[in-house]
Amino acid sequence: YTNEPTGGTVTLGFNVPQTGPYAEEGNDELLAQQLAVEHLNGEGDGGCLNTFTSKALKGNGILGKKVEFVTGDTQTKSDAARASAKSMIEKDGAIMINGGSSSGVAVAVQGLCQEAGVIFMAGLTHANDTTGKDKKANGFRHFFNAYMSGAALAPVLAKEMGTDRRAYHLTADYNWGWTQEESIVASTEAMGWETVNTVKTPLASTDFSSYIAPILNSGADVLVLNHYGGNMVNSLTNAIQFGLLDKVVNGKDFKIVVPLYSELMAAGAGENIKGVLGSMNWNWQLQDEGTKAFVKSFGEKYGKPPSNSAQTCYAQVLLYADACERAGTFNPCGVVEALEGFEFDGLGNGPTLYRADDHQCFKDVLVVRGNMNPTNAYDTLEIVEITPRAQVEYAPDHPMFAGGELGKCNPGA
Amino acid sequence: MLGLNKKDTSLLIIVAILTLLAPFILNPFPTDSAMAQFNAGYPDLMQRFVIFGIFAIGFNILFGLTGYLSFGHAAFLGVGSYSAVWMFKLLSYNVIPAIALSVVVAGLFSVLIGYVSLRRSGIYFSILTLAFAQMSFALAYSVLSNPKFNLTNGETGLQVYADDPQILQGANAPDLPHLFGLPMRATYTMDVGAWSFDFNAGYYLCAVIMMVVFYLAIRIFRSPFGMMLRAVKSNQQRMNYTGLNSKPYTLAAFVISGMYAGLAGGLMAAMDPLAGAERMQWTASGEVVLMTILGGTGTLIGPVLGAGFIKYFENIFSKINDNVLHSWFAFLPDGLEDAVVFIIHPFIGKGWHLTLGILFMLVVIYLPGGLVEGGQRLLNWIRRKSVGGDDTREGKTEPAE
Amino acid sequence: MDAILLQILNGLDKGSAYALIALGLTLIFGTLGVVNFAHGALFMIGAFCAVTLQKIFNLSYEVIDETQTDFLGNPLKVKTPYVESWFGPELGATIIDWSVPLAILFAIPIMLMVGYVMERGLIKHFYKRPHADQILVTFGLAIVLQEIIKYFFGANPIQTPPPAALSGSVDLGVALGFDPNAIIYPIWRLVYFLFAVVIIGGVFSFLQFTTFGMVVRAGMADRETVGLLGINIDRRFTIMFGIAAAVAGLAGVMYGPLNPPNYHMGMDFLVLSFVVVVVGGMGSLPGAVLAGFLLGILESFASTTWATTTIPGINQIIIYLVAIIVLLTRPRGLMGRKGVMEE
Amino acid sequence: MAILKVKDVSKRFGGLKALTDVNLSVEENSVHAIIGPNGAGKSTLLNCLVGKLIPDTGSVLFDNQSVLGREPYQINQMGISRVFQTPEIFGELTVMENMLIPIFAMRDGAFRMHAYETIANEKEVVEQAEAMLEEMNMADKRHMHSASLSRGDKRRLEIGMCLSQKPRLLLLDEPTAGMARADTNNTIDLLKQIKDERDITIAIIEHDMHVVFSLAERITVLAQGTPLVEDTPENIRGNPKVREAYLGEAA
Amino acid sequence: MNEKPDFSRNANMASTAPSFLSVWDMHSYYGESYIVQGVSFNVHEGEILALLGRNGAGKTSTLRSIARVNEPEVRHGEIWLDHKPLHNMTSYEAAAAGLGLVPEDRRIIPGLTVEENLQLAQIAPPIGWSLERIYELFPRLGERRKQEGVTLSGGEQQMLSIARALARDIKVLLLDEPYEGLAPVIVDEIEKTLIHIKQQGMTTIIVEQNAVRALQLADRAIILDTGCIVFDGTADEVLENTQLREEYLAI
Ligand SMILES: Nc1ncnc2c1ncn2[C@@H]1O[C@H](COP(=O)(O)OP(=O)(O)OP(=O)(O)O)[C@@H](O)[C@H]1O
Ligand SMILES: Nc1ncnc2c1ncn2[C@@H]1O[C@H](COP(=O)(O)OP(=O)(O)OP(=O)(O)O)[C@@H](O)[C@H]1O
Ligand SMILES: [Mg+2]
Ligand SMILES: [Mg+2]
Repeated sequence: YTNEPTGGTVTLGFNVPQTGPYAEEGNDELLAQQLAVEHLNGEGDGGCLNTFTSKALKGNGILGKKVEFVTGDTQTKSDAARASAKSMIEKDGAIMINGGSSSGVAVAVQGLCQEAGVIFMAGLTHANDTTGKDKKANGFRHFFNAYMSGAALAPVLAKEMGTDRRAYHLTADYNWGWTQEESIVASTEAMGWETVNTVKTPLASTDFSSYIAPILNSGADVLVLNHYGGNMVNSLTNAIQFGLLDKVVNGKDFKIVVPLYSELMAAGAGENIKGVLGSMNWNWQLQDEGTKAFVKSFGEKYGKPPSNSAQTCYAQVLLYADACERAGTFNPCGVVEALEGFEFDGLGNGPTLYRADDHQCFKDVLVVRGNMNPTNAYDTLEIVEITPRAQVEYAPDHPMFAGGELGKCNPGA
Repeated sequence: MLGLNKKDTSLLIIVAILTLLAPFILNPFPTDSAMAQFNAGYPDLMQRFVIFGIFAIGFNILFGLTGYLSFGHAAFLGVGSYSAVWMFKLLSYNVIPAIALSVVVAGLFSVLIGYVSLRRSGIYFSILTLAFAQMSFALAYSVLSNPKFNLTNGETGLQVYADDPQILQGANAPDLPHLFGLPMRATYTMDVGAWSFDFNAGYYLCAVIMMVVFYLAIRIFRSPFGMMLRAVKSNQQRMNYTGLNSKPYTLAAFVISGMYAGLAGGLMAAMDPLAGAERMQWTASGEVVLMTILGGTGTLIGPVLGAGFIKYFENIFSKINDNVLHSWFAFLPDGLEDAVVFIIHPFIGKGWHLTLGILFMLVVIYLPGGLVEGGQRLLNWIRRKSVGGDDTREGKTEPAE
Repeated sequence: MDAILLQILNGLDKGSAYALIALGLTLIFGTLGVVNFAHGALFMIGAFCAVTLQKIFNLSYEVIDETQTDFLGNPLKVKTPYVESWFGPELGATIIDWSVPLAILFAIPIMLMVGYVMERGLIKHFYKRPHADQILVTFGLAIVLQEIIKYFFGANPIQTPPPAALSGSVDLGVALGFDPNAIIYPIWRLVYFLFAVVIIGGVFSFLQFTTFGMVVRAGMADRETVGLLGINIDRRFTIMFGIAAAVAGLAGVMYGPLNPPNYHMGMDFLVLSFVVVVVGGMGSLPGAVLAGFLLGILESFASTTWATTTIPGINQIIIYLVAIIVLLTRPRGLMGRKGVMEE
Repeated sequence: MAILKVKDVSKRFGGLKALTDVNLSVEENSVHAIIGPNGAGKSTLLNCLVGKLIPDTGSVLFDNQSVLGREPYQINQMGISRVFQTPEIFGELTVMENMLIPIFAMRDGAFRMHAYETIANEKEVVEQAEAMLEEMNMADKRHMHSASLSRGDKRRLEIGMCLSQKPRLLLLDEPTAGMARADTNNTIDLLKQIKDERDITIAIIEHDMHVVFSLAERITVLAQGTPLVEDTPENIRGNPKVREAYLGEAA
Repeated sequence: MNEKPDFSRNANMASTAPSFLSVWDMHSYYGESYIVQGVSFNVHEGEILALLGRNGAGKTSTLRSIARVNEPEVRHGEIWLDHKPLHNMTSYEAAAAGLGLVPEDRRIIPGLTVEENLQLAQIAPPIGWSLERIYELFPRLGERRKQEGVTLSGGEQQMLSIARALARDIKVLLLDEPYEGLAPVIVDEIEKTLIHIKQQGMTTIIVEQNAVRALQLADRAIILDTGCIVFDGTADEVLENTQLREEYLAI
C-alpha cells in the first residue's frame, strides 16, 4: 500500500491553513496535533491516552514506530490544499492526512486521499456533504455537521424563544452555507417556526449592512446567521450595530442565532456575541475526564485552552493511531475496517461512534451561548445544553445526505 | 534547427534537457538528509512547475509582446479545468479529449472576453479583464453551482463521481486520468544510493507538451506576427497609419494566450481531476502576472523561471516548520539553536508569504529585468572572470528575447 | 420608498469607505502614476493604529486574585489598565472608550511617516519603471506589511468598538415620518460618512485651491520638464504620497468600528478600490469619489431581495458588471483625463 | 487628373473653426505644397485625409473613392502614407524592424496571422528593407533601438518607412524640420527621384521655404482655416499678401 | 581626420573677459553609449552662442547635459554658471540658478491648458515675464489660453515652449531648434525678441539647423561633430569659411 512505513518511523501529514483568514484556527489545530504526536510517542503527560477507553496505544509510537509529522498550508483553497497534501504524500511519505478548516477543502482533500490511497481525517468541516454526497471510504469526520446543529439547536431555541417565531436567514452563498441553511430551516420549521426570508450573501462580502438593514422591516424576529469565520464576525458586528438585539418585534425580543460557533470567531466578535445562541462540536469547559485531560495537557503546554477544531484534530490523530494498533497494520483498508463502527469514550463528548455507513462520527453536540459576564479572555461562550447523541442521529440515507457512494477503501499502490 | 536560429535552438535544447532531467535536477539531496526538505522532485510539484510554466509562457505572449496587461487570465485556466473535468465526467478518463476541449473552450471564451476588453487599452483594459474574471469566479463559486444547475460544484470543486456517465470509459481503463491506459499517476521510483528519483507519467506528458508550446512560443516571438505584436506595444498610432489593423493582432495574441491558459488548466485537471473555483480568482490571475514579471517580461524563458520560483516557495517553504528547523540546527548548542530558530521562524512555514514578499521586492529592485537579467549578469560575470575582463563592451546588456 | 432610502443610506457608508480608499489610491495611482498594490495595506495599517492605541490604553498590571480561578484552575490574574490607575477609573475608562477617535491623532503622524519612508525608500525609484515592476514591488511590500501585522496581532479579527456614546443606532425613519424601525441607522456609520465628507472636502480644497495638485499632475506627465522649470518635484511627490497614506490610514482607523480589523482587510479592498478608481476615471479625484459612492449604492441595491430574486447572483457581480458597462460606454471612466495610463 | 479632391471640408474644435470650406485638388504625380501661418489648419487638414479626424462637413475623395468614415489603416491600404509632424516610429523596435513593418503591411494587408514564419526567411521583404535603409543613409544604424536615434534620424526613418510602402499619395507634415541641411538636401533629391521613378503624388506641409520652392509644383496657402491662394511657386513668392501674412523676410 | 584643418583654436578661452557660463571637459553617456566626448567652451554674459552640427552630432545632448537632466549622465567635467557649480546640481537646482531650456521636442505638458503650462513655470522663483507680456509677444497663445497645450498646432507649441522659458527670470537661455516648425514671419518675430532680451543681458545658446539664420544672430559659434568640438570661433568666421560650411553644415 501507499507509503508503507519501512523504517523505525511513521510520518503523519498535518494539513492546516497557515495563511489566510483561518490561519489562527489552523495554528491551533497544528498545536493540538503536535501534542498528540508527543503523547503517542510517550512524551508529556500522556493526555487523553489515559482516559481513552481503547487501551491499544502504549505511548511507544504506533505499532512500535516513532511518530513523525510533516506540515502543509492549505491556504483554505481546494487547489492549494490538494497540492500540499500531495506533496506530503508524494515527497514526505505521509501515510495519513489530518486537519483543515473548511468543508470545500475537506471534500477536495478527501477525494485526493481516496485516489492516492491514504487515510484522511477531516478536521473542521461542518457541511453535510463531507459525509453525504462526497463521502469517501478513506475519509473520516470527527466533527459534527449542519444537520446535527439544527437537530441540537431546535429544542433549545424552542425553549428559549418559543415556537412561534419568524426567522430571517443570512447565508453565505456557497455549499456549506446552503446545507446549513437547509438544515436549520428544516429543523426550526419542524418545531413551528416560520421562515420569512433566506438571503444569500457573497462570500467575499466584508460589510453586511445592506443585508441587515431590511431585516427589521421584514416582520422577522429572529436572525439566523449561516456564516462562518470573518463573515460571521462582521455580520454579527453589523447586526449589533444596527441595534437588532435592542428591538422588540411582534411583541417579542429580537434574537440572533449563529448555528456554528468557534472560539476564535467568538473572540473576534468580542462583546457582540453576548447572549447569542449557537452550537459547537466540543468545548473546553466540558467536565468529562477526556476533556479535562486534554485541556490540562494543552493548557499547560501552550498557556491557553484549546479550540474545538484543535480538539477534533487531536482526537483524530489518537483515533487513527489507535485504529492502526488495533488493526495491526498501517494498511488504509485495515485502518478503515478498524474505525468503521468503532465505539469509544474518553476523548471528550462522551460515548462516541464512528458510523460505518458514512464515516460520520456521532456524539453529543453542544448548544452554547455568548457569555454575558466573561471573567477571562477564554470563557466567551457558556454551555447551555449538551444535546444527547440520540437526538442528533439520522439515517444514513437521510435526504440531506443522499447521493454519493462511500466506495471501497483504497490502499493505493 | 526546426527553423530557429542558433541561439534559440540552444535555448530550446537546454530547456528540453532540463525538463527531461528534472527528476534528477530537482532532487539533489539524499532522501534522508536534513536538506531533503529542499528537494522539489516529486510528481505534483514538477507537474506544477511545467503547467504554470505553460500558463506563464502564454501570458507572456500577450503581456510581454503587446504590453496589454490582463488581470483576468486565471479565468481561462479555470474554464480549461472545468471543461477537462466535464470531459472526464461525460466521456472518459482519457486525457486527450479533455485537454483538447479545454484548449478549445478557453479559446472561445477568450475570443469573447478579448473582443470586448480590447476595445480599451492600458489600465482600462486591465480592469475590464479583471472584472470579467471576477465575474466568472463569482459565478463559478456560487451561482453556477446551485443544486438545480450545477456546472461547477462551487467551493468544493468539480469532480468525477461514480455515477457520472463516462460513456466512453472502457471497462478495464484505469479509474483515474490516463493516456490510453497509462495512468497519469503512474510513477516509477528509482533508488540510487541514498537518493531516490521519481519518474511520473503525468509529469512527462506535461513536460513534452510544455516543450512543444515553448517551441511554438519561440516561433511566435521570432515571427513577423511577433514583431507586429511588439509594434502594437510600441506605437499603435503608427501601426494604424502603416495600414495595419492592430485589433486583430491583439485579439489573436489574447486568444493564443487564453488557449495556453486553457491548456494549463486542462493539464491541471488531467493531473488531478478536480477543478476548483479559486483557480479563477484575481489572486490567481495576479500570480501569473507576478510570475512573468519576476522571471522577466518579454523574455522567452523568464516566465517559466518565475513560475518555478513562486511554486517552489509555495510548496517547499510553506512546509518547513519549527521541527524541521530544530533538526537542521541540532548541531548548535541549545541556546544558540533556539535563537537561530527564533530568528528564522517568521520566514518559514506559515511565514512563507513574508519571504516571498521580501524576495519579490529584492528581485524587482536589484534585477529590473527579472530573474533572466540576474542570470545574464551572472553569466557575464563568469565570462568576464574567465576571459580576463576586457570584453566589457560586449557585455553591454542587450534586450533579452 | 423607505426601502429605497434605506439602501441609499447603506450605500452611502459603503460608498464612503470606497471613496476614501479610492481617493487615497487616486492620489498615488491616478496622479503619481504608481500602481500601488500596497495601498490596501496602508488602509489596514491605519486600522491597526487604532488597534494598537487600544492595546496601549489597555496595557495593564496584573494582580493575583485568589478567589477566582483561570481555565486551568490556577488563581486568576486580574488586570487593571494603567490608564485607569493614572487617571482614575472613570476618566481612564472614558479614554479607553474613546480610543478609536483618539487614534486619529495617533494615526496621522504614523501614516505620514509610513508614507514618507515608503516613498523615499522604495517608490521613488519606481516612478520611471514600468507599471509591471511597480506592481511586483508594491505587491511584495503589501505582503510584507501584512505579514508583519499578522505576526504581532494574529490572523483573527480584533474588535475596535466605537465610543459608547456613538455606538448603537438611531431611528432615522421616525424623524422622516416613516414607521418606527423602517430606517434604522447605526450612529457610527453616520459618523463615518461625515468623516469621509470632511476628508474628501479637505483633500479637494488642498488640491483645488492650491497649485499643488497641478504641479504634481504635471510632474507625473513629464517629470523632466517640470524639473527644468525649477520645481523640486521629488519633494512634492513625497508630500503627495504622505497625504495619500494618511487618507488611507484615516479611512482605516475609522473603519474599525464598522467591521473589526484583520490583517488581510487591505487585500479585500484592494481590487475593489482599483476598480473604483478606474471606473471613476484615471487621474480624476471627483471621479474616484463619485464612483466610490455610486458603486457603494449600487452594491446596496443589488443586495436587496428584490434584486437577487430578479437576477440570481447579481449581488456577487454587480461591481464588476457596472465597471464593464461604464468602461465600455465611457472610454475613460466617468471623469477620466485623457492620456493618463492609457498606454 | 486629380488624385485627391477635397471638397468643402470644415472642421471645428469647440468654438474654434480650424477649417472652413476647404477645397483642394492634387494632381496625380505632382508635388503639392501647403503652406501657411502656424495654426492655419494644415495639420488638421492632413488629419482629415488620413482618418485621424472626421470633418464636420465636406468630402474627401482619393482616386474617386471617399476616404471618410474609413479607419486609418484602410486609408493607408488605399495607398495614402503619412509622415507626422512629430516623428511617430516604433521606439522600442530596432531601425530594421521599423522598416520591415510597413513592407509587411503592404504585402500582407491589414492583418495576417504569420505566426509560424521566421522573419529571416522572408527574403524579399528583408531585401527591400535593406535597400530602403541604404537609400535613407541609415544602414549603419539598423540594429539601434529607434528611440535612441537623434531627432533628425528619427524623421528620416519615418520618411523611409512611408516611402517603402510605395504609396500613391505621400503626405508629409514638415518632413525636414530638424533635419541637418545636408540631409534636407538629400531628402529633397530623394523625394524628387521617387516621385519620378515611382509615379507617386506628394502633398507636403513645410515651413522651410527652401524645401517648398525646390520641390513644389503647386502651392496652396492656407490661412485661418481657408485657402488664401493656390498657384505656382513663382507666383506665390511674388504674392504680396502671402509675403506679408506668412513669408516675411524669407521671401 | 588628419587632412582636416584644425579650427578649434578656442578663441574665448584665451579671452580675458570673465566667462559667465563655462563648460570644461564634459563627458556624457546614455547608459553605455558615450555621446559627449570632452566638450569645453565658455560663454560670456549677454552673448549669443550658436551650437551647430549634423544630426546626431551631440548638440541636444550637450544642452541637456548643461541643464542637468538625468539623461545623458555627465560622468566627467565641470559646468560653472556665474561662479556656481552646476555640475553638482540637479535639474531643478540648475533651473533655480538661472538656466532655462527650450527642449527640441517642446515638451508641452499634457493635461494642462496653455495658461497652466505657463503658470507652472512661475511656481518656483525667480519669476520672469508676466503672462500679459507673454501674450503680447505671442497673441496666438493668448487666444488659446484655455485650450489644452498639446492640442496646439506644432508652431503654437513651439511658441509656448519658448514662452515658458521666458516666464522664468533666467540668466541663460538654452534653445534647442527654436525655429523648427515656425512660419517664417514668426521666426522673424522671435529673432527680434532674442535680440531684444540679449540687449537686456540674457546669455543664449542656440542650436539650430538653419545655420545661416543662427549665425546671423549669434556672436560666436561652436561646431560639434560626433560629440567633439571641431570649431570654436566667431559667427562671421563660419560664414566666411566655405570649407567649414561644406564639411560640417552643408551650406
Ligand atoms: N484637438 C484640438 N482641440 C482644439 N483645438 C485644436 C485641436 N487640434 C488643433 N487645434 C487648433 O486648430 C488650429 C489648427 O491647427 P493645426 O495643427 O492644423 O495647424 P497647422 O496649420 O498645422 O500649424 P503649424 O504650422 O503650427 O503646425 C490651431 O489653432 C490649433 O490650436
Ligand atoms: N536616449 C538615448 N539613448 C542612447 N543614445 C542616444 C539617446 N539619445 C540620443 N542618442 C544618441 O546620441 C547621439 C547624439 O544625439 P543628439 O540628440 O545629441 O544629437 P543632435 O546633435 O541633437 O542631433 P539632431 O540634430 O538630430 O537633433 C546620437 O547618435 C543619438 O543616436
Ligand atoms: Mg502642423
Ligand atoms: Mg537635437
